[in-house]
Amino acid sequence: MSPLSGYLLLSALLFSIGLAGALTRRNAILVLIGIELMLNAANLNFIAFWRYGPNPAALTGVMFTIFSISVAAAEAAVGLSIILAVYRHSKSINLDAMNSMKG
Amino acid sequence: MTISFFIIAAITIVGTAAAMSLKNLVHCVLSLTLGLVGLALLFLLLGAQFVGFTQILVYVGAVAILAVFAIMMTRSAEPMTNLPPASFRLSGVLIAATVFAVLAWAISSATRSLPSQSSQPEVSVNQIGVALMHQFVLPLEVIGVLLTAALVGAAILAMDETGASR
Amino acid sequence: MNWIVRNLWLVPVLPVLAAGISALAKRKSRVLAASLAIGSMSLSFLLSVWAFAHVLALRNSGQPSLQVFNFRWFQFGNEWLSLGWMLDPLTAVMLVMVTFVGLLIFIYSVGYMEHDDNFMRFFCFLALFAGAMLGVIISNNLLLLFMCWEIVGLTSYLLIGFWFSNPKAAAAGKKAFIVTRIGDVLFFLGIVWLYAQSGTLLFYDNGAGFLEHSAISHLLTQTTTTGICVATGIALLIFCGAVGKSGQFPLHVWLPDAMEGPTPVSALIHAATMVAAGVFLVARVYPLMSAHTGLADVITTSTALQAVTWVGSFTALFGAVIAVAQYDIKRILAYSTVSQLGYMMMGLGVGGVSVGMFHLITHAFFKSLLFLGAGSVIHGCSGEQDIRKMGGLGKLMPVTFVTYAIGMLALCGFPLFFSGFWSKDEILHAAHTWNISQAPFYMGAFAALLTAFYMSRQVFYVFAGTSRLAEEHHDHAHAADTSSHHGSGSPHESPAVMTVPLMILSAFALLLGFLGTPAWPWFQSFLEDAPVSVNFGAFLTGGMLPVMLSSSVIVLLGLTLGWWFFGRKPIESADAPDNFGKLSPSIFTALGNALYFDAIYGATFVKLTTLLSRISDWLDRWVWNGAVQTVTYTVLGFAHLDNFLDTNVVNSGFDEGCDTVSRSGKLLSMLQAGRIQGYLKIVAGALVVFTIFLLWKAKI
Amino acid sequence: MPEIIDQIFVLLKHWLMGYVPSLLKPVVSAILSVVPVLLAFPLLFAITTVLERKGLGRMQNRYGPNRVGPFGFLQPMADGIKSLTKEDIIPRTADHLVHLLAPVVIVIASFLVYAVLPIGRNMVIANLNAGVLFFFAVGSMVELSVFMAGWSSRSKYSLLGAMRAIAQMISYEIPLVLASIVVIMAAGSLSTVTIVNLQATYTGIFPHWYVFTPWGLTGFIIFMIAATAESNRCPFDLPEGESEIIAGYYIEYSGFKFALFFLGEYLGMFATSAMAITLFLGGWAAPFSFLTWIPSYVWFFAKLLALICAFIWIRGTLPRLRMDQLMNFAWKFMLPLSLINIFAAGVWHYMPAGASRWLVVTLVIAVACVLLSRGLRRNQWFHVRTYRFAS
Repeated sequence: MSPLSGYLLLSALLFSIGLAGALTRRNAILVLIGIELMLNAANLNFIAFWRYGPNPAALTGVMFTIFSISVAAAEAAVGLSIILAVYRHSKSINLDAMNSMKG
Repeated sequence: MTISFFIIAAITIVGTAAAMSLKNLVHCVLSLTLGLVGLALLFLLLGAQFVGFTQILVYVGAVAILAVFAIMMTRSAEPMTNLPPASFRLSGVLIAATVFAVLAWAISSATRSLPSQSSQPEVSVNQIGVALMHQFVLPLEVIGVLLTAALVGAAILAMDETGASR
Repeated sequence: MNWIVRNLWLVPVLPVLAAGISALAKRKSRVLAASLAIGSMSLSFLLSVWAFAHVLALRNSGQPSLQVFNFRWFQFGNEWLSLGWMLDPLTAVMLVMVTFVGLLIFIYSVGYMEHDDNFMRFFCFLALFAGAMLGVIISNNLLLLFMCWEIVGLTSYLLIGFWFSNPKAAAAGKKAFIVTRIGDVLFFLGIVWLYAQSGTLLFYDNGAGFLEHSAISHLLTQTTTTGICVATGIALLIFCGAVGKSGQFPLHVWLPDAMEGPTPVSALIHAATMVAAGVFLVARVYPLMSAHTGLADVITTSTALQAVTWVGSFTALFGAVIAVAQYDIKRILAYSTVSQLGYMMMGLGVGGVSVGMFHLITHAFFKSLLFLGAGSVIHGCSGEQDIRKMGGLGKLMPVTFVTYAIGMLALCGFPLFFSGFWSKDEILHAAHTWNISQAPFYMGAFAALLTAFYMSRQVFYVFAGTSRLAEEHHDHAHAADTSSHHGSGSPHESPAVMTVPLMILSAFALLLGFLGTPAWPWFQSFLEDAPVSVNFGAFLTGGMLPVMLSSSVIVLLGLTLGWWFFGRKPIESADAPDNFGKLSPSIFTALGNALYFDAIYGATFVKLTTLLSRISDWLDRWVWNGAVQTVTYTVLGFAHLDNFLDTNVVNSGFDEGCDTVSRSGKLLSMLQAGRIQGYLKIVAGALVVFTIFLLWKAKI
Repeated sequence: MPEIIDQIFVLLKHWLMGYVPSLLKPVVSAILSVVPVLLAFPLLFAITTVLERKGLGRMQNRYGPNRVGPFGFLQPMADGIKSLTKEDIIPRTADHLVHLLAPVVIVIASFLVYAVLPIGRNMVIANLNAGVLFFFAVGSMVELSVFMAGWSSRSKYSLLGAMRAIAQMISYEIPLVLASIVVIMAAGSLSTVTIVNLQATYTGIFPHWYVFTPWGLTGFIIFMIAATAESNRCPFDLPEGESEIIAGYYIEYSGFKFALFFLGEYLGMFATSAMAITLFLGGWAAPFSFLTWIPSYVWFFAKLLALICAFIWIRGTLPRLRMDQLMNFAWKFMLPLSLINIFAAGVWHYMPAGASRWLVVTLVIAVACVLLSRGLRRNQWFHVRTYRFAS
């Protein structure tokens, strides 16, 4: 097993853990955290491919990760403030309670 | 495939798995922090020093604190009593497991075509800065705009409505 | 490279800095705002004079007077975008003109805006405007020019709508912004096209700029699908920007309305500098404008320049005709500005850069003089702007009267001693020798006659006879241009801070013409980098003297006509019909309403837009919504049918079937349960399916 | 000879490493680098506590500790023994694991930070490429431990204190980082070693410390104010304000855990001071070229002690701020000023050397300072206190 596939497997595992969390938990904050985890798994992929890729001098993977981290930070900020707004509205952040858009 | 990789990977997996499965939300966030620190260590191991430290700074210093604040403000620090039904949880775990299985299959079947081990690339912060300011300056600006918009948007969203109308 | 060339950016940056600081500072410090704006403007003026002297020195030592400073600004992937600034005679002249006129108007504004509550905001905007305008002048890149151009447009909007509590002013600001935007969109299209074609937006870059030979000849070889040469197409698009900003027909409608702004703004922006930016733009890209494919001896004027000439000459005539029938002192000047800008465009078209620019410079001085004089009159009359209600001010405001008369004579082009004469005469002469058509010459000449006529009409209305102000003064206490607390005393002379700039400007209005007489065409040769000598013989060559004589006659005729109608016997009352208007009241009313252009636009373009939005609304309401409704009703119909069958035909037998239907409906509704996690599960499932599909495909 | 004294610790380590089998070399090398730091700074902590108590005592017109040992200098020993032998009280409702981990995390984070601080010439544990970033990244972990302490105690006071502390630390971390960016711009590197080496050169007898430039001075002042707030010290000590929330987030801690918190806080203060020295005050470099014969680590600790004394002095002098004042000051004064300072530093780099850039940059910063402080005053930042019911 090459080192790259080890990192890829780890990243796939992290992704699945994040996905499992996002699918099974009812608390909106935890779902958001699960999504963050999936994003981070993707970051690990970028870095691993940059490290073992054919042209590490191009820095593309590193750049992608830096931008992805900033986007994730923005996402976390906006997501958590949406959760706060929802909580103020319905006094709960249980995802089951957020079904007023249900058809 | 060094011993340090396995240790750090174990830390990461334990941290993230705990973050997704513990009952108490604060514990979840704390173990998430552990997992993300492990991820940052993996970045260091891969030679991406700048990204690793940025990861710690952003996730431990900002996102985790933000999540903790959100937990405190939504009063969800106490363990939840009304857990979703077991079938719901089981289906989610099953789907996640399937995803992992498929991805692992994909990775293992692609192992032959993956590039073999190369030497550790030397990347200094200076190079990253130069690349950010020249080659990637447009994405940088866009990220700046995005962060500003997110900042303003988050502030407006989180603003108390009664306070805002003052 | 010389210090001044390297640091030319200071000229626009200083006023912008002043604007920024006064925007940050506390609200009440008037002294700070005024001294910052005036101080930065004086520094810019000194630097401009230095730059001018540098260009002069270069010229005298025989070196090329064009100097550029470029730097890399931005990288897109692997492409660089360069910006830069340049110093050439055109830039130097414009710099000195803008900073000098701007400085005088800043000083004047201290007096004019003394009682306004938003004094600081005013100076902040003014300084920002000055910085942006200077940026337009020095930039060596069409994109940088466009950015400054847009800031100029923004400040123009802000300043026209300065008294935004007055709905007319707010509407005028909006109108100016939107109308100029029409031109600017086309201008921007031109920029994009140019970048796509030539790969650079620099004017001059040691042979690589798009105004230099290689790029232009490349542009000339390309043709579009419609058969127009690319160079011409781009030039026409850029000219559209100039049309919008310089108030050329058909986008002139905003300029008269812009007079709702404070008078110093009208003088600085809507007479001297900003509207001249369009003319300057055409002059700047003149190599592109004048590029043509034909052989030199067959066609000597490019299509783009012909368009410039025709638009310009028509605007010149058009503005002058409308100005005849206006009653608002500033509106007359506004239409006069439209007309004179048309003149400049015509000069550029028929005679080249130096001809148009000479009129731009002289016009900047005498038109700002006229506006400031009008401002002084308005200030003296407590905000009254209707010339019918003035009269007799010559005795009450002697300094204003004398300076105003000088400005008026300069605008009319009174022979020999006034700057307007020389610059206008040059344009007429160039038009006379134009080889395409003689029509622009006759249009210009007729416009000159009208100019003399309407200016004398205005002067006789305002300054001659006896004051008609008192009769209706109280009804007009809240006219637009008032700041409401000059007291309601009789008309009075303005303070020195306002009259001194008037005097300085009138000196320039008198003397500036002598820099560009045919006998000693220093200005023209300065712009064209040619040697200059005193040669009185120039009057005799090329039909110069007949043109001069005929234009003198035209001016005198115009003035006499004005005297005949308005000066012969004084106007008695404010309500009396116009002496000239009595000849044909209907046409006069039409002219007074600016030939109903606003109404026409309102009836066509605005209506069209409204109609389009109505159509979209209708489509949305009836077609799309109708389709949805149809589907809904179809489904409902089926449901009713089902209901009917169920209840009436086989009530009990179908219970099982109904249960099946309802169960499947529940099953389906689980897909749309409003639960994010349900959706997420589907996404994950899709991921699995796609990965398997891709792998399967890769295996095969 | 001075060189040998200067490098004596480095040489000592090399000499010792010669006796180590090659297999163990990385481990032993790390231990030999880390252990002295682990010993030196807690010792400094012990000295500082005495110094602080005695100094504050002098300022408040009383004696400090003077019973244990000569002049009371063995007081920290007594304190340490006392806290070790005290009963470790854990509230019954507390979250035991988190309650235990919080002081551990703060001490670990505080010690980790020392990895990138150059204590002397060639004396740094890890010369990281992104050293400054490492410092701030690890420093941000302190916030987490503060939260852990405050939340796990299940006490309103400690939770309130923790929230206050986190809000304050996050607010002041931004000016802290922005103030150090000017140095990074000037040095073109994030490596602390490079930054110090660049400052350790001399023009005539004067060194090239960044504090001797207008933007450097501004940055240094902003950095020190923000560092005071980061380490929760007076006048920014309202997270642990004794009179309001009776010691804030570590109210429920006792015995050795409390001592660990205390240690962590002081280590954090030393670390930020050391960072300020590294970034602005030339690190281990001597202030004059003729003083370079004094060993570099002596200079480093001399500067560090001077800054600690300044901290003590400030603590003895200034009253505590109110929460809104604290936040206003961070977001409306420090943040814009540090941004303008970055701009000024950029102007400095693009202008030719000479008096003109001094003038321009000083002017920019001064104008910004004046305008921003006027803005603060307009919002009645300091005002005469009125008592609604008393008057």
